[in-house]
Amino acid sequence: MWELLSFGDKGWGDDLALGAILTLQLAFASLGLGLVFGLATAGMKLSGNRVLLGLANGFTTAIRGIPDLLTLFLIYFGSQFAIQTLLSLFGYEGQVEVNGFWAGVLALSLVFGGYSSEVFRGAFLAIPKGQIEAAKAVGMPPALIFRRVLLPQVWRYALPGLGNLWLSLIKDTSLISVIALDELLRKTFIAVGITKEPFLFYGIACLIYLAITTVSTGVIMRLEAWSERGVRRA
Amino acid sequence: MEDYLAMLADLAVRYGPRLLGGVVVTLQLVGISLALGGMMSVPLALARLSRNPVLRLPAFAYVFFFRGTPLLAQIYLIYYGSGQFRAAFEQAGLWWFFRDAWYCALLAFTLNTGAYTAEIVRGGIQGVPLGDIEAARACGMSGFTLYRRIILPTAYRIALPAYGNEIILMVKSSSIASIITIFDLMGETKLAFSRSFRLEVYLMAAALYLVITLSFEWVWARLERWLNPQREAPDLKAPDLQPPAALVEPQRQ
Amino acid sequence: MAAEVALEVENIHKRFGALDVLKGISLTARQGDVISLIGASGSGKSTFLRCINLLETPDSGDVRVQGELIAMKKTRSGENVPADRRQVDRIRSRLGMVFQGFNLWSHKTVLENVIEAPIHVLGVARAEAVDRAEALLAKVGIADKRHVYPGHLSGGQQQRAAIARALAMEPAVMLFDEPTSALDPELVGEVLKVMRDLAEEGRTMLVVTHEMGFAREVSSHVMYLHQGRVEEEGPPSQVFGNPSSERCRQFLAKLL
Amino acid sequence: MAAEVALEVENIHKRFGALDVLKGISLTARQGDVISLIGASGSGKSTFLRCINLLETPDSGDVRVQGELIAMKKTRSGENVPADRRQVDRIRSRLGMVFQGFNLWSHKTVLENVIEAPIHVLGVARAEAVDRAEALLAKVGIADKRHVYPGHLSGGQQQRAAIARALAMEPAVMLFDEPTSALDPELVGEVLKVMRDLAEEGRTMLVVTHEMGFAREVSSHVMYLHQGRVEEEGPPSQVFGNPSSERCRQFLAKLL
Amino acid sequence: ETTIRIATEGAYPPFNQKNADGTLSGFDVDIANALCEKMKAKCTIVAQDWDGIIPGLLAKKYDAIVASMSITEERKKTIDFSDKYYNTPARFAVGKTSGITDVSPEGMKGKTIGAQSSTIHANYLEAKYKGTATIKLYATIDEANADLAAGRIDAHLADSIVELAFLDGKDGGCCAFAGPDFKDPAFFGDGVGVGLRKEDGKLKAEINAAIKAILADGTYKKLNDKYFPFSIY
Ligand SMILES: Nc1ncnc2c1ncn2[C@@H]1O[C@H](COP(=O)(O)OP(=O)(O)OP(=O)(O)O)[C@@H](O)[C@H]1O
Ligand SMILES: Nc1ncnc2c1ncn2[C@@H]1O[C@H](COP(=O)(O)OP(=O)(O)OP(=O)(O)O)[C@@H](O)[C@H]1O
Ligand SMILES: [Mg+2]
Ligand SMILES: [Mg+2]
Repeated sequence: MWELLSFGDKGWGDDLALGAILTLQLAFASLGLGLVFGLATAGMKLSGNRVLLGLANGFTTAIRGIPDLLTLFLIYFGSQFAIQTLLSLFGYEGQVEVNGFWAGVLALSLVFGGYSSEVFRGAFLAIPKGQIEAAKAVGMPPALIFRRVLLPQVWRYALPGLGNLWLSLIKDTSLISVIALDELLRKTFIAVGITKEPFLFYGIACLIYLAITTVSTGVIMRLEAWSERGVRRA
Repeated sequence: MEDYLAMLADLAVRYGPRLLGGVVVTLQLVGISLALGGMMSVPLALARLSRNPVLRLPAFAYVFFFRGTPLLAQIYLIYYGSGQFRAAFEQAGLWWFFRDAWYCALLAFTLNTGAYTAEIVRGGIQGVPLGDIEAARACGMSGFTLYRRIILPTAYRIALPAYGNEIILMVKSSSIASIITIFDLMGETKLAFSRSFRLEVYLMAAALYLVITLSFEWVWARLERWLNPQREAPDLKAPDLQPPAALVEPQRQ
Repeated sequence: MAAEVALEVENIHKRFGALDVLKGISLTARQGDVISLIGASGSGKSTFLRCINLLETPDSGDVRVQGELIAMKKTRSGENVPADRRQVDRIRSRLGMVFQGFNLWSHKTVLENVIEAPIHVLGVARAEAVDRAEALLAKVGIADKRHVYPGHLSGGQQQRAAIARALAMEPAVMLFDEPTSALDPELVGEVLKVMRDLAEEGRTMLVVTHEMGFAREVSSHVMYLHQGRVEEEGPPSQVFGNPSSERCRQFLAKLL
Repeated sequence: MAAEVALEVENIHKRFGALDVLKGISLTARQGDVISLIGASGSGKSTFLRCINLLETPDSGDVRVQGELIAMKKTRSGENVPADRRQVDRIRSRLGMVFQGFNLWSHKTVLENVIEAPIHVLGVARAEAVDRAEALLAKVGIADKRHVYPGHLSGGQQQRAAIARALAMEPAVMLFDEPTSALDPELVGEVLKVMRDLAEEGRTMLVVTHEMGFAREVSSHVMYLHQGRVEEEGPPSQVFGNPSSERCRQFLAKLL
Repeated sequence: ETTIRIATEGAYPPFNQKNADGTLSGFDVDIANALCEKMKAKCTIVAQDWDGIIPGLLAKKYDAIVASMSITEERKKTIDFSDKYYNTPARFAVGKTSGITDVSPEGMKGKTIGAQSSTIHANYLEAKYKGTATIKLYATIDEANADLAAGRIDAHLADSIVELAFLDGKDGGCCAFAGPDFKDPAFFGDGVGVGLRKEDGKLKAEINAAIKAILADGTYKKLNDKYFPFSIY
């Protein structure tokens, strides 16, 4: 058993580790981009502009309603198809590669953005109105209010929800395996196929996920404590 | 163009009935496991909040494990794991249960959604305003009556949006059952795709999922309004009443 | 002959961690007494009220409601806890409390708020509970609001609903925590009128208040708390007219 | 010779949907004036104050701060909106507002709350802003709390921090919305003392208040609002001593 | 020199597998390399999950699939295939305690039989055994074998070569082959070929020529014997 898990040509330890690293890379990249999508979509929902609101709601409904796997397929294969077709219209027949990693990141961050926009929307609405009025009353223009008053405070209300989404994002990265990226679950799957030791490897995969989640939960709790600086708890 | 339409019609005729069958499987699996998981969730949440470590720690470990690992791995370990230890299960007289993929799927889904729902209920219970509880205590309520009459009704109302999300996520994650031979909507879709290799099959499935999700959201909005008549005419100056933090719950694989 | 003793509190002590909030407070309320508790913010008024119905557990001291002592015991770790939870529930049902923030149950209408405890704690039949609740709501002047949710009531109306809820338990003693602090002067007038009516009916009341007007005119006894001790007490004429404590004199002087 | 006019409001109207809240209110405040606004709950006092710095947009009427008219225009749908957002921001920075709920920024310490706007709106250098802020905090008596978050302050301390924050902008006019309604009598005294000091310095102030004592003793002018109209106004001696409006007389009579 | 990008699955030993050291090996991989050598082309081989393998080809992520993909009518609607490069029969493996001797639809009445989903074996079961036996579909062969060993299914229809590896392995004692080889070309098609885009007729011709060449010069036999004790062509 130890040989199976060793690092090196015989063992799967290094493969699992690489898979876990890729999983984390996918998750972190998607987190960054997803936060941007989420904030932007929430901004559209709160803008008071009906067109933007409709677009943003449509986006959220689609993301929530459509299986994530399909989102991924559409982005990865669909986009390559679209780009290729577009280019051939201009007479270019060469190859374009949609990078698998970034296509995966784009798909995951759209999903993260769709869900987190609701978290952000709720969080912005939860910031007491008086905080904004106090800023207006000293003459702050909207952009300054957003930067100095809203953005630093929105995390307090959004972090619990974002924390949940982060945990799910980590597990969601396993979808990426269908586009030829060897993340943790696909590495596990391959190892099982070759070694015929499903329980060992699925068990290990579970433990790795648990380790990631445990660390994440710790960090999220720290962040929550930080975001609540100055707030007295009942 | 006409060719394409003919191809679509052909796809619909060939795979449509199977996809609809998948919808039925999805709804059954999700419906039953949500009902069972929902029943587990309240005692679990209470145990999780208990001051007694004998109750709290196992509940915590349970919730932590089932939220922290992919559902795919959980269902795999339950089904194929029990298969490996068939003799032991036969001796314990449990094999009839674990032999059946449907029961195993139900078990895994129930355990999983039970853990998620317990967290949602816990959030709801902790969200009940302290004043409401103190007012009840001051009237002489305690224990079971206090929970039944004041805490849980309020907690459910707080938890409702998050629980709505949980249900939608369960509908989407039921596809995982296909690795133990239970083909739900997504399973049937993948099967149809692996035969036809037409992305349109996925679009058909997406349409079905959207129908399910949208009709569910419609029902849910009505349920929320029915349960919260006091919100019917919202105060214009009041902030949005949706509990924001617990709004979106984790998905599972 | 003096009226029966409705509430007797003896030498209550309470600390939160390092903070010694109540340092031995005693009080005797006979039936029909209206006792006002005044004092600066943080002097322990709310804590004292909450110790009486055991929303906070006092570290030591006795509480007797209509002569019945609330039995306490020590845990192994030395904490003071009620010996019998059922007794506490029973006693609480004889102490009506009106919270500063009202604490109406927001998912129940006014009427449902009022009948909830009589039905589920006292076991009164529903029809009877409704009858009594409607009479009470009429008495506090919000009978027309009985099917409205608390969120749609004005502050003064919420306050009166909370009073009706407390009265529905026919409590021996009513505890009021700053019943008027968040109201505008006109609503303050309304609420004080209801309380004055209750006083005239002969209810025993303990009122934490910042309304010196009320303390002076309605109460039979005023207690001035300072840093967890009773610094001054007596009939209002004495406390307001001729306080013996220097500290109390200062406190009253600061009032405009 | 009369002092310069600091704030001039002419014939403000404001409705919320079907509800006509302000039905034409005018006011002139000269430098050093302290004007009290009194009236029942819902009479439109807060709305009036908020119309002055355009937290609510008035439907019609003019606001002039130190002679500068806030330019308004009509949208195509007939709404009244400010013509120039930048002008509004500039004017707001000359109107200090102290909210009823304080609205201190909870993620910033007291000092950070006070220096925020001078640095980011007026462009004052940080060191200078800090110096001035510390002087102000000392003046309102909470210099020792400068590195504390608002959540850890008592009500009176929060109130004073909010005043310091408004003063840091060196506003031409201070607007106070019920500065004492949630405080205990002693804290009320503290806050009123700070305001009285400000009055003595010659600040122009507009104060919505339920403290008749303050209105009577500190203000130079009292306005009694009733259902969106000025029902009675004049020097305190006249409004309190000999109100000409029957309604105002009733209102004052209800106060204990 | 042209570059040909080839995809394989990497989880189907002994035909293709991704090893612990990250390399790809197996019969498919060796064949692919041999073909490239004959075509004098430079080849890169990537591992690609089965679900995405045909979309990837269509999206031009790679140019050919050498992944033990059977040539079926259904797939031919979307992609093209070269000539077959091997053809192995399908066969039932049955549990020794299941008492199955007759593997015809009548003989399997009331039994539960499994196959890997989205394979020709699954299609065959659904066409012939639906109604008489209960059919269960698995994501991988291994899982179907695991359930066969656990007694959840009575029989498993799969590629005989792959199944042989299971029966000879450590968990294979439970079960044995039963019944004849299945070769019905209507279902099992024309064997396994290289998957190609429809418009790449030139590549198809080159590959067909290369297959002929390795069969002729003995390269194929050498590779065949490296993995299997009998000819699988
Ligand atoms: N649960 C608690 N934990 C720690 N300290 C507490 C707690 N409750 C109250 N205190 C502290 O005990 C002291 C007395 O509080 P209490 O609420 O009784 O004051 P009060 O007299 O009612 O004041 P106010 O007029 O402001 O309501 C305060 O210093 C308060 O900070
Ligand atoms: N944004 C709003 N939308 C609708 N109605 C409003 C809004 N703001 C205020 N009102 C209504 O306008 C009226 C005047 O409100 P305002 O807050 O000005 O009263 P006030 O005199 O300050 O009362 P209080 O003493 O209770 O603070 C009230 O009836 C209130 O319900
Ligand atoms: Mg108090
Ligand atoms: Mg107001």
